[in-house]
Amino acid sequence: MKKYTLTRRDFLKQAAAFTAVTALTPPLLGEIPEALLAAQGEEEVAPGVPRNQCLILENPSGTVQPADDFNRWRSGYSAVWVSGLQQLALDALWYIDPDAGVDGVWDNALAAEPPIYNDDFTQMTVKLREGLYWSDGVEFSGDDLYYTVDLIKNTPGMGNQGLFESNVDHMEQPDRYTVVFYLKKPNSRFHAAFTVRWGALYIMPKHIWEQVDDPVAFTFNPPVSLGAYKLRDFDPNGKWYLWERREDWQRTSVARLGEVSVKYAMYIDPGPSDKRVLAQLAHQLDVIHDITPEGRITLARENPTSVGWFPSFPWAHPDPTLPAVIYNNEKPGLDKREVRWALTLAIDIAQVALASYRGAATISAIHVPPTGMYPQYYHEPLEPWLNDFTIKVGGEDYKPYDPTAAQRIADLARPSLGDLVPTDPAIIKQYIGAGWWKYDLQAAEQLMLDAGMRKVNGKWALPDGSPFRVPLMSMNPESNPTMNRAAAMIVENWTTFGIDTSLDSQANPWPIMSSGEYTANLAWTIETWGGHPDLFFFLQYWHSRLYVPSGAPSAGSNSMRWKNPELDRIIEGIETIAFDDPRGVELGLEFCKLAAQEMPITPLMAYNVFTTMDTTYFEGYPSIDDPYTDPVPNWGNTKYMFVKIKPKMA
Amino acid sequence: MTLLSVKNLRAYYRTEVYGISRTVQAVDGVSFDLLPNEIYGVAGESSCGKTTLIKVISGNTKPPLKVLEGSVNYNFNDYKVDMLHISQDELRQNVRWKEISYVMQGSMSVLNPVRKVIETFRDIVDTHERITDKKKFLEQTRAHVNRLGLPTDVLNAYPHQLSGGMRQRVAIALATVFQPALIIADEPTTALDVVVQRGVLQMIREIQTTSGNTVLLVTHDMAVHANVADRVMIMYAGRIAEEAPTETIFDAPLHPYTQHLIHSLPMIGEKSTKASLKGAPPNLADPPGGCRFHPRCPYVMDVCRTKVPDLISVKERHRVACHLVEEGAL
Amino acid sequence: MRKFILKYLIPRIIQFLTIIFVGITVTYIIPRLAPTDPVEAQISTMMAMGSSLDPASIESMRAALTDLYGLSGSPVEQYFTFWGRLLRGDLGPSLDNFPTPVSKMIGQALPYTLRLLIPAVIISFIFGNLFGAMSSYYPKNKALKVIEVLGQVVRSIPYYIVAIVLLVTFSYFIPIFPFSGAYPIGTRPDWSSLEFILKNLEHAVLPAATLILVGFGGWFVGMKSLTSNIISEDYVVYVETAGLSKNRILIHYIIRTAILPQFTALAMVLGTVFSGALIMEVVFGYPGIGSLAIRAIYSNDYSMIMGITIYSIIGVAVAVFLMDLLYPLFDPRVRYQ
Amino acid sequence: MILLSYNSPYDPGKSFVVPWDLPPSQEHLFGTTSRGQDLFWWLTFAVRNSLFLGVLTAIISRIIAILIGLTAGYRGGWLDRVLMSLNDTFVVLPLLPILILLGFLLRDRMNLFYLAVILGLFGWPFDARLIRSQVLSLKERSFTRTAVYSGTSAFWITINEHLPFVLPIVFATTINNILWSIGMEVTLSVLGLSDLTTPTLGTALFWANQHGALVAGVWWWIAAPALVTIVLFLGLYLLFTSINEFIDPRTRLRLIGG
Repeated sequence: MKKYTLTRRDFLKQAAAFTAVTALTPPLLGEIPEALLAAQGEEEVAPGVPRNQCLILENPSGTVQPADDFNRWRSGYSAVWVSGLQQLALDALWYIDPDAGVDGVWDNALAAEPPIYNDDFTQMTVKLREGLYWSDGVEFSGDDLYYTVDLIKNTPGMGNQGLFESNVDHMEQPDRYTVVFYLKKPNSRFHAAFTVRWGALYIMPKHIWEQVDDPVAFTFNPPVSLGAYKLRDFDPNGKWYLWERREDWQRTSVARLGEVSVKYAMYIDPGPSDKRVLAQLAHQLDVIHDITPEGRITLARENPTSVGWFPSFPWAHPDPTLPAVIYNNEKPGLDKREVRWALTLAIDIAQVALASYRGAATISAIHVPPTGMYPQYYHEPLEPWLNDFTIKVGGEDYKPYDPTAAQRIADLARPSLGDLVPTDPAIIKQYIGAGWWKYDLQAAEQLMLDAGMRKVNGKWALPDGSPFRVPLMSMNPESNPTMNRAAAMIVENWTTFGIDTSLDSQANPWPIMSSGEYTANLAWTIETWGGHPDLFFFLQYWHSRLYVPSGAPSAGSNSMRWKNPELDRIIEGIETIAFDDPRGVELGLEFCKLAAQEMPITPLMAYNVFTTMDTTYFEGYPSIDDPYTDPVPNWGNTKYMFVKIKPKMA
Repeated sequence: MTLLSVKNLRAYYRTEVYGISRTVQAVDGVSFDLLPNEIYGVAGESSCGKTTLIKVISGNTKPPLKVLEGSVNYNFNDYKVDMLHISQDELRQNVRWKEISYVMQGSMSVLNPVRKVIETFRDIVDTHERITDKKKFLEQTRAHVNRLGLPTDVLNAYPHQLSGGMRQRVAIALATVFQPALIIADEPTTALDVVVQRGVLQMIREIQTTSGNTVLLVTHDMAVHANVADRVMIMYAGRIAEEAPTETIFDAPLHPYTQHLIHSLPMIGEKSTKASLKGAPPNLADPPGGCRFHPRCPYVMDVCRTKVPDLISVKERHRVACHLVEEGAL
Repeated sequence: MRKFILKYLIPRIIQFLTIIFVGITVTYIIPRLAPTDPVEAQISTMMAMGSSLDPASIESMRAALTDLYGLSGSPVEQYFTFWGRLLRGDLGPSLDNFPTPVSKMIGQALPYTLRLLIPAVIISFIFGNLFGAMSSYYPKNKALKVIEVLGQVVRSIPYYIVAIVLLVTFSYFIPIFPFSGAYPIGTRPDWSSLEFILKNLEHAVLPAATLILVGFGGWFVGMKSLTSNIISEDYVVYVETAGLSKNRILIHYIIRTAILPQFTALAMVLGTVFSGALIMEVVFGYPGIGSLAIRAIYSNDYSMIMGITIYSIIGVAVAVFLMDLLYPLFDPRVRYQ
Repeated sequence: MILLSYNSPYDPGKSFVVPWDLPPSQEHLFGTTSRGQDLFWWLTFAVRNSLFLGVLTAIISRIIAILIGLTAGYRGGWLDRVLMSLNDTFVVLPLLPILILLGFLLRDRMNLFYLAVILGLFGWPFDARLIRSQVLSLKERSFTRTAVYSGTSAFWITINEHLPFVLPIVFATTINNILWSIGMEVTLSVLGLSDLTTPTLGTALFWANQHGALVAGVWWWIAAPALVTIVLFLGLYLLFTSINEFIDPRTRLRLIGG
């Protein structure tokens, strides 16, 4: 009898070899037998933690340094926030889901009900849930909320200190579970500070913090949880964080939505995109935050257990963020609407979609992201208007909208991706988006001439003949190359059109954007709630009273320095109505029409995040068919995944 | 009985650089014998082939140097060595330093600058007679050094701490650790000042007398030969011009070149200026035909330009290669 | 001895201080010429990360941050404050991980880099020099010629390409080494556990190999050219004639003298090797100074970049200085002059 | 390959001119990229640009090295000490963080030309040291002394008498310097800190990484530039050694036997 035995190490080596080979040689497809996988699941990822009970997620902020500092409230950003801290351990008053939500878009988490404003928006009353406990057994109450706001308001060096300092006059606590905020001036959106859409003000355990002398220096180690998990162990070098389900998870705010069945969760730094793909091929990484489109395609082809937001092309979860070509509206030339429109018509969106996302982009012609609930709120209602929309080109009406853009992208992607690309027009519309602006160099040329621009030696110049240089800055963080790839393609498009341009790739473009030290820039200034139609999330900064010229840091997201009286009117309208007022959507539609006419920035597409989940050990991830939340694992909102995800081998 | 017999030795440098081959006829048909218990001087201008000759007879023939023909045979008390065919191992084990040692040209710098003198002694002794008893080695070395009149301190010094003369003496001490049959001394006094030179030469002389071995003394300095050598060989352009006992060479030189060398020595009380030889030593890559000295010879004849003169014995122990001698003109 | 101090030590101390002074001043100036302002970087990053900020509140925050980051006052004042803090050993807080001190974070990452860098440099130094000397001593040896050409080629290839080739070859195609980190995910570093140390070694093989392969050629060629002079030195020819064994000559006579300038060169290349380690750590995800530096670069963490640059300037300057001080121990000629 | 770039049927600045992701074939020697470019033809431009950078850097750093090396070596004294202190400082400075910061500073103006200038400004110290030591040894030789006694000005001694001896060293290290600067460009480009729209060996790898070429199975996009780099470096290295052998009087001497 020939006995065939493998030691575990040998097996792992072979499995790794096997997966690596399959990754690199597409024709050699194969599957690892189920029996072997089961054996692999008994592996311990840490002492006492079996692999099949531990969900392994990517911490997209990478390695956490310093690793032992869990002070989420200090000013600044730390990679520790998204190492499970804000997803699993902390909790906030309200959550707005970027997608449909487990039980609706709005969730009252720590709060028992939505915020209660008085008529002139100078008072906000918060009623809290009862029966929630901190992980050390202390009960959660209004004292914690009161203490948190009070501490932050009065401690310089804490994040958002200015926000509370400038808004909150004083607070009252009529009973143990109620806190009333008295505001210094009317603010109909004050609750936004407490509402998680990615992150917000998380509540501190008063009984811990009140013993601390210096809250800015305090490291909150080990963190005391209000969420369903508590910290079990972490790497002093910040490569991994291991969280363990609380014994009393039923005394936390997510318990009413379902059973928390994942016993352990580990947030790790898996390295760059290619390494993440290999890790998932080896079933050692359950949730990838983001990878290159090519990596996603490889997973789609090689690893049948990998799933994404869309079941096939373009797979990615579209973040409620709108990458756009942002023009500095103060620069000579770009201060003219015709020029901005000409640059828009000189972009071939199909090529940009191919170069950036290999076609796996969700495009948007209007100035709100085509994600979450927004297509229903904005894109679909505006479709007829867009079809008839005209601008003046050479004195004549010109229809710039191209309703076939998404179809074109699908057709161009098909030769290389084949059946992965959907054919049903309805699905294409849902996945890739609807139309975009035409690629029409003739019209663009006419628009340039209309604006008085001249062509000197084959390059466009300002009316006085001086050079018109439009270097395109792009964001090129370590983790995701798609924006930079899009920008490179636009630089190519514009060069073809005769624009003097170059690619200015920046690892961190945000400060440069803010100070206006750029001409054109591929990044985003428009972000939304995703699930909720209120546009005040970004429009609050766009009013002309907050206008800051280039050279000084812009107020919030108005880095393109756009000001317009009509825009001011729309913003003022939104400010004075309540968050859920249906008139908000109408004002939002007006904003979209205005922005299309003025084209202060050219909207491109959703920020597609190739979050990829492996169903080898766990199932129940969110998707377009069950959009209960956003799977992108650094969002605070992903805490809802943990009531839906179930281990396959219990 | 001879210690060394060199017969018709031809040793050339052959190089090929970028396809151009070049041959330097450094030693061209040299024959001579060394006898036990004598100091044999080799004289000649620089690049006359002296150094090459030493290389070959001491078994240091390395490319591009190549021996084309001839033989080099030693007889150390019935231990016979064919230097051109001996294995490297045997040469290293049994011949080097035990039978033939070497006091090099520029002996000032033969000592490793970053090691103490004793280390070099240890390396050399250990190579030929594995040191098992360190104490004994130290004692013997000290005794050896003292015997040669050097203070024991030199052993613990670094070379740069010693004067040039002292270093040269140390080199001689190194060369004589094993009482070899033959000591080759290549320009042992060149870089030293006159006073120190004397001391060093005396030391060589003394060693030779006490141990009765043979010294092959190579130097261009005729005065040195006059002082210490028993016999002298004059080389010119890779060939022997003349060979004779020292007195004969200095009293009755036959070869015009030897005559020139002798006459150019300063004499006490002499007033006239020295006649210098016209021209430069020949380029051995392209030597003149016939007698290689003919372009510079004051007595040049037609035959000198075409025919190589044979080395003929004019008397016992006196050989010379010159057509003048052959034809009896001298 | 007094002469030694005056002629040898004092000039070297002056040189040491000059290197540090010039280096650190340059390091201070360059980041401040950059177009971005750390305070704005902070504010913008926070907004990009989704914190809702009331526009009016940004101002008060900006003032607080400027004060906290020590960026108030004229550049000259900042410069003196900077030196003052430096002399107290305080490199300021990391801007990206405020208020953790830069020195603490560097202190944590440094051992990983050193544990990799020092053995790698020593190995490449020893082998490069040994083979370099051998290749000039045995000019006919075919194997040495092949090693020389390979060493030279690899040496001139950028660290990044060497690293990626090794990674792809030995982690992807022939997966015998792990492709990331210094130890497996889920394992806590425990330097008292043999199992952990073995795991760490396994992870360190490829990163160290990168540094060794690239460094090797440099030592090789340096040693070869140094020894090519030495092999014709009198004292080498002399002991050859004296019949010493080749190995003994190679080690005690050739390498022993040629190694001296190599020690000085060793101190000189540390700056370059550091740059290489930076890239190598990025490719292999190794948690040292390089990874720290890259993260600081991506987040515009000036004080961190500056801290790392200062550390490496001081580190290299100290290394050079130490080498200079130790040099007389190896070279008796200097000792007695 | 440089010459071939002038015959390229494709404009390297254009994407999607050929079908993408094609493996190497007769039609596309090195295959095509995920951006629809023919890799072979694209790399002809890359080699051209990288060499341009290398040569320009070498020229600039050579000029500085000669000036500083000759001056320090000849003048000696305090000037020598100051220059060599500066020299050693430049040797010690960790270049990469500084280049990265300069990359931030120059942003899109960081084109090949500026990069060459910057690298040139940093690439001289090793050679300056070498030249200085050469001059120091030349100074001791008799012809310098003769020239000094005959009243020739220091400047002319330096130019007339020393430069001819120093030039061989300069040539010998040129290729090393070219290789060094091409290598630096690759490093910076891979980090995304150079002019990314200009084809170079570094940007080839950068865009390959940006398109996840490795996991996408488009291995030729990584392999071809890496291979071309290695071949280029090997070629330059062999050129370097043969030039060196030709120039170095010592080697020559040894070869012809002296």
